Amino acid sequence: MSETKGLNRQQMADRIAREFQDGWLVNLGVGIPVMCSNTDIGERDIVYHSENGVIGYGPVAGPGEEDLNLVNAGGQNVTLKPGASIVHHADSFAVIRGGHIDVTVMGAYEVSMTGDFANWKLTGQKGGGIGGAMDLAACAKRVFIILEHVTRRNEPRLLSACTLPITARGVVKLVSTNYGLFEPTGDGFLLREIAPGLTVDEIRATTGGKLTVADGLKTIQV
Amino acid sequence: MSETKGLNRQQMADRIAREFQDGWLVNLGVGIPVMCSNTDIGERDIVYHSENGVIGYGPVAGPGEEDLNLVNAGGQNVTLKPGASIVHHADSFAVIRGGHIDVTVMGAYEVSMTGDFANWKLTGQKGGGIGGAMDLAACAKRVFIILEHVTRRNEPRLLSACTLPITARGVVKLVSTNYGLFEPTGDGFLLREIAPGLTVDEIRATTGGKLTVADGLKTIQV
Amino acid sequence: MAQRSKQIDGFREAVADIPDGSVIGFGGFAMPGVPFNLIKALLEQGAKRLTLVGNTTGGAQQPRMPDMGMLVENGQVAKVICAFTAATRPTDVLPFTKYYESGECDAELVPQGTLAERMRAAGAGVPAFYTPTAVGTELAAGRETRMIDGREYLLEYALKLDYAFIRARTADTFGNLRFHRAQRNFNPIMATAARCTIVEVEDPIVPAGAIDADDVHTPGIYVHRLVQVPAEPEGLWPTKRQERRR
Amino acid sequence: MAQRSKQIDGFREAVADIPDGSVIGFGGFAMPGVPFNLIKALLEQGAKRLTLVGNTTGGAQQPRMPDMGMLVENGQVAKVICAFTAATRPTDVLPFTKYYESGECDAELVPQGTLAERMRAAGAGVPAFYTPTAVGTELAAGRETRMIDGREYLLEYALKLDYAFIRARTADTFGNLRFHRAQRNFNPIMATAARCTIVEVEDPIVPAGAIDADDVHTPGIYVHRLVQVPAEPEGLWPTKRQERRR
Repeated sequence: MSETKGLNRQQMADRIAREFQDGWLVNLGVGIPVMCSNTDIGERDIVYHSENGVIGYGPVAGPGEEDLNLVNAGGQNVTLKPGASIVHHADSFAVIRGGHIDVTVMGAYEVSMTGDFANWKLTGQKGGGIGGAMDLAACAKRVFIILEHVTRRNEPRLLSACTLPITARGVVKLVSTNYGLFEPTGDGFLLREIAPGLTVDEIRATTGGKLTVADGLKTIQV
Repeated sequence: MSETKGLNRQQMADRIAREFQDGWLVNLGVGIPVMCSNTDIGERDIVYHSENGVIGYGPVAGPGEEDLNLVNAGGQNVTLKPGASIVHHADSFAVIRGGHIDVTVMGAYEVSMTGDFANWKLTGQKGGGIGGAMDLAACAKRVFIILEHVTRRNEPRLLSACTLPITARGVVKLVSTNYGLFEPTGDGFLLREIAPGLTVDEIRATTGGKLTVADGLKTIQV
Repeated sequence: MAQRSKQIDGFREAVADIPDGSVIGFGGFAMPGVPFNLIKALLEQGAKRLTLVGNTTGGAQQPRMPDMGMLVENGQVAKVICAFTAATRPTDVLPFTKYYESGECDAELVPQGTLAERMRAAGAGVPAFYTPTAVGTELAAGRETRMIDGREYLLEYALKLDYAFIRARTADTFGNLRFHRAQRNFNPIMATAARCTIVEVEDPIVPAGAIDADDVHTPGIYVHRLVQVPAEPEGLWPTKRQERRR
Repeated sequence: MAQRSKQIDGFREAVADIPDGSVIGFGGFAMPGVPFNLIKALLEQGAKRLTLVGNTTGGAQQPRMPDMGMLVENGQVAKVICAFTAATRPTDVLPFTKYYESGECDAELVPQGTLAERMRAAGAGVPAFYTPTAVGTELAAGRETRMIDGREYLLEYALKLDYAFIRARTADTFGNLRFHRAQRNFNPIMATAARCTIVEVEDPIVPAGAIDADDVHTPGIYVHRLVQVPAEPEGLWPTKRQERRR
């Protein structure tokens, strides 16, 4: 994945992580989202949950400190924070389906202005990769998405309507791309913050639906 | 409860316990059934399960060795055997509902010749005491019943049809009373073994449906 | 995570904000795992029109410890949901029975496994499920059933709690819990089904991280308030049941 | 109880009697908890027309360890039931994909939580349940849904296994198991859903009673065969995954 403009992958994760509120239970999906557990967000008490039943993990393990039986949703070896616990898969999805997750952060191929998103199946593909995405999307209190702003062909991923089979409808509350931080508004996207080096016009040209811009638009701190 | 004839309570439990086969997972209900865990049945590997999630308990604890947080279904302090484990109530009834119990032994007010039984509600009573009886009756591989052969008024409890609200239909395989060991046969009861001091005529007079008698009727060893 | 402690000072404070009309689950099976101290505090707090959920209404054993039946006797209860509205021994009469028969308190009688599974379902986001339990009995009369693979099953709905009152052996400050032996029973399930879980803890509460992640029975994410049980006589502890003559 | 041991000598013996057409669940999520040695033994045993259940078909990670995809490549598999029939990274191509697209192997794609819950339901005697997961998606097309309290739910059925292949850290001779960290994942659930659960065990198998009753993750009643994993190179153990450049 090329990252020629705006934020890099860790920065996209960092921006989302700074939204996490004190006391939240946060599920991080495979790809960029799991990088949120590396972000320093100060004194806030955040509990990171992974589909495989790890509740309360911390940053990725450094060289030599890996436990090969301790992984996040992306299969990376992580560390445990004090107060961590482990449950089995059915109990882990009971946490999810039971509505106990304050926010799930996932990657996606597309997000629509009505808050739909698509992340499990490409056009023409037989089958796909659902993982825990549909459980999380349907049941978490909030869904945040991190994705590259455009495809390799420079086509928008923030769209009026998803073209791919959806994972869930109307659930996305916040989107972090390498171009900025967005909220689906129903008829378009609100640009809440802009990445360094980007212009509103560039973003408007590569975003589906109506682009509105937050008053006193801030640049994302990196 | 008077026990003027035949077996006493522990002997009724002992006779049932001797039916347990090597490797069985056995649930014992409140009252006489929990006394089965006191019976010495030799080298057979039996695992006793209790509704409260205790898997692998042994005899009632002796004076001074009680753990007040370790009880059987009757609330008696019991001991653990090597290999015991504890699960919570939903997992304990998953064991039951999932069909993993080889036999459940319960008390009852009435048993019918078709294998129905009633043990949760008396005539005219508002509400009742179901406990785990309906789960066990519906889901265990076998249901064995232990009960006094007659009521205080000398009326039969082994009947053509239950008069009380039933707990489950057609599930009872074996019945131990103070008068003997019985199997429901559909149109009556088969007397498999007789208690010391009883006669077949006495039993026939106090048993509903047709009483058949096993060839070479044995007397229960006490 | 887990920088702050969920421990609060006393049982009175732990139940102070419980409003009238709440649905409250009480862990425990026979003596083990019953939140005696929280029940006592709720008796003093006085919330009314409560719906109580637990295995039994209590009162059949001696010595009598705080139980759901006492809340009924105290006029605080609109309804109980439980597996026993009568004693297991027909000659026993429960304190609850008088209130039930007079209509002062309503009751919903539920098979014990169905009761546990309905709360497990509530915590697990399963709104309804099918079970073979109680099919063909008076409890199933007029209710929805379904044939699946040739067997008849009853439809049961999730049972959510506003509060769970539970008792544990060990807790860390984040609320991770361990139960001792048969103390576990309904307690972990009720914790998942409740909006707010309040725990009375027997051993001194330890710092987060003192319980190994592999040894936690109830994750702290399900726990909201911890209260240390004081020594007797201020705190209530299980007592040896008096065996009755038959 | 627990006088005899469930330990058997080798992986070959542990899988020798598995017939063609069996439904087999494989524990594991990423590297932890995957029964590598049992998969390898099944590859050698050669049973055909199998239905395999697991999170993924494998093959996306390097170094590649024994996985469900290898059984597919070996011509042993009629169908897989899993949460991923494609890789999570669209540019990766799974070994399984070729067989799936050519129709040589069928697949049922199930959301991961639904997959876990369907097996939990099978073990718990719940034939069917409702879930909000996948409602409104392609996966729900044409399937039965139901409105409960104003929300739409999908009906899902229990998924029973003939065999479960799992991996644990510790076992006693009765089959009580403990898992280390994220090794737990699907393993305890599959053990409850299977008629026969076969476990590869990392630590030396201990006598019954050596694991405290409060510390057991999977009760031995769900376990039928135990095999000790030998040291490398004879035994297979998790390896550090090679991180790929993006």
